[in-house]
Amino acid sequence: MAGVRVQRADFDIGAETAALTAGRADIGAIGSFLGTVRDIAGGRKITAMTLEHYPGMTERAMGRIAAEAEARWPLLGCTLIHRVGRLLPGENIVLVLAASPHRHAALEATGFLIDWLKTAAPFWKKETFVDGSEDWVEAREADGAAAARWGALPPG
Amino acid sequence: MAGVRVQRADFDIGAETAALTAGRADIGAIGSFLGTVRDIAGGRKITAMTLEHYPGMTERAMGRIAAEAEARWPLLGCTLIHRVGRLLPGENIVLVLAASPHRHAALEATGFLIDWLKTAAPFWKKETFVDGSEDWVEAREADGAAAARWGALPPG
Amino acid sequence: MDATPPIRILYFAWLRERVGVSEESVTPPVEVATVGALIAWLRELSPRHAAALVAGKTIRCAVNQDFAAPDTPVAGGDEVALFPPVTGG
Amino acid sequence: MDATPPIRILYFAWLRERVGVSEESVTPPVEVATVGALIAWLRELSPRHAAALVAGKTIRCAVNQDFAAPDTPVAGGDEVALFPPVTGG
Repeated sequence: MAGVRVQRADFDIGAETAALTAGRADIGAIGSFLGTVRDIAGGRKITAMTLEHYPGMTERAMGRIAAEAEARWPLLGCTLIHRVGRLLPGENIVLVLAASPHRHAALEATGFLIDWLKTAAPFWKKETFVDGSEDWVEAREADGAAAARWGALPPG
Repeated sequence: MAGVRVQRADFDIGAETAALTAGRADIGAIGSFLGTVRDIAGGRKITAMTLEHYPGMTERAMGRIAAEAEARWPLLGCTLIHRVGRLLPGENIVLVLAASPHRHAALEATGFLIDWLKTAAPFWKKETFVDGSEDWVEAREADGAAAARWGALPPG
Repeated sequence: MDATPPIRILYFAWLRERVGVSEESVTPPVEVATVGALIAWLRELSPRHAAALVAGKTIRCAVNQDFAAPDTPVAGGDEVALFPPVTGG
Repeated sequence: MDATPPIRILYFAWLRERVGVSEESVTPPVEVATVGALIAWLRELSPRHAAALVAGKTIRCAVNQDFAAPDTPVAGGDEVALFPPVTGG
């Protein structure tokens, strides 16, 4: 039921929403989260963000996160798309969609999916600064705490 | 900063997201909620949903709700669109978008905006059933409680 | 003595259907100075008003496009809207 | 005696950059039977490995594409990935 993709290409929230809801009149509520590249990181201007992932494990981890959301909330479908490769400020990085008959289920599942995507899927970000220097982004304590709010994922 | 609209015409989440984020690289996170017409209400099949509103007051109320969200969270913009008139099952009813540098601000503001839109903006829904009978939707206790979670809106 | 301007009354949803009009202008006596008193006065206008403004059904009100309570003051020139609890979103 | 298949090691992000390869196959002695022991053994392979697997830096691990802990068993034929804490989303 969940659509999970890792891709270099951009995606379109309108097309993905249409694909998730096409021909259905039982949904009622679609929550979504769209993450984009900010041009500032730690107070420094960045010129690019490069995303690396662990092919194979990433799709498995995303599938598990989606399956867990579908077990916790009455979802009628969800979509997780994460881009990899070199992205410019303003470009799309990640899209989460969660469809449900009920709005709180849709919105809570959306929050769950993005919090866990940040902490349980093997992606790594590197930032390129205006002077050409590069730095790997450090994991944020707050992201772990945000995911932990939802309790543990079951072992995979 | 907020875009607030009441309209008969459909809207497109992709176009609205693009309009909200156009030319910006400071956003990072866009939360959204899309409400659509379900074909079932209280266990009965519906063939249409008709939305009435109070022109003038509706736009004021939506503007106040958006302004309150912008006061509570560090938003870089939000969009509230609510359709009126006769809608068919599967059609879009309402769209909320909230843009922020931070994902929890974007998602919490999205939840706040839709909860308050349901309880503090003068819209009324009438359902048409397969036998041609019609009924006004009754306000749900749960919707009032959901909005009350966020505390009171300041007097307008 | 100057004429008091009328109060403009708007009805929405099933209130509009029961009263049979979406809008009317009324000039109640000056003692009718609150939302609660106005609703009680409107109820006596016609059987349709009585049926629409039946006690026991929750009716919400806005005065000049702000949500109002039974003790909210009303006066000539105001726009008063009567409607069921809202169900948008 | 049959040959033990090698362990396939994958490195990601700054670990990959420091080690200088994204992937290698190794055959440690049979006593190296956990993730923790494997990391300690890899650290001795070369100065680049030592620099990448420096103590004090948080390193995460997956065995056969599941997140693993220092006491997770590893054996020949496994796919073991070493990487910094993830930063996607």
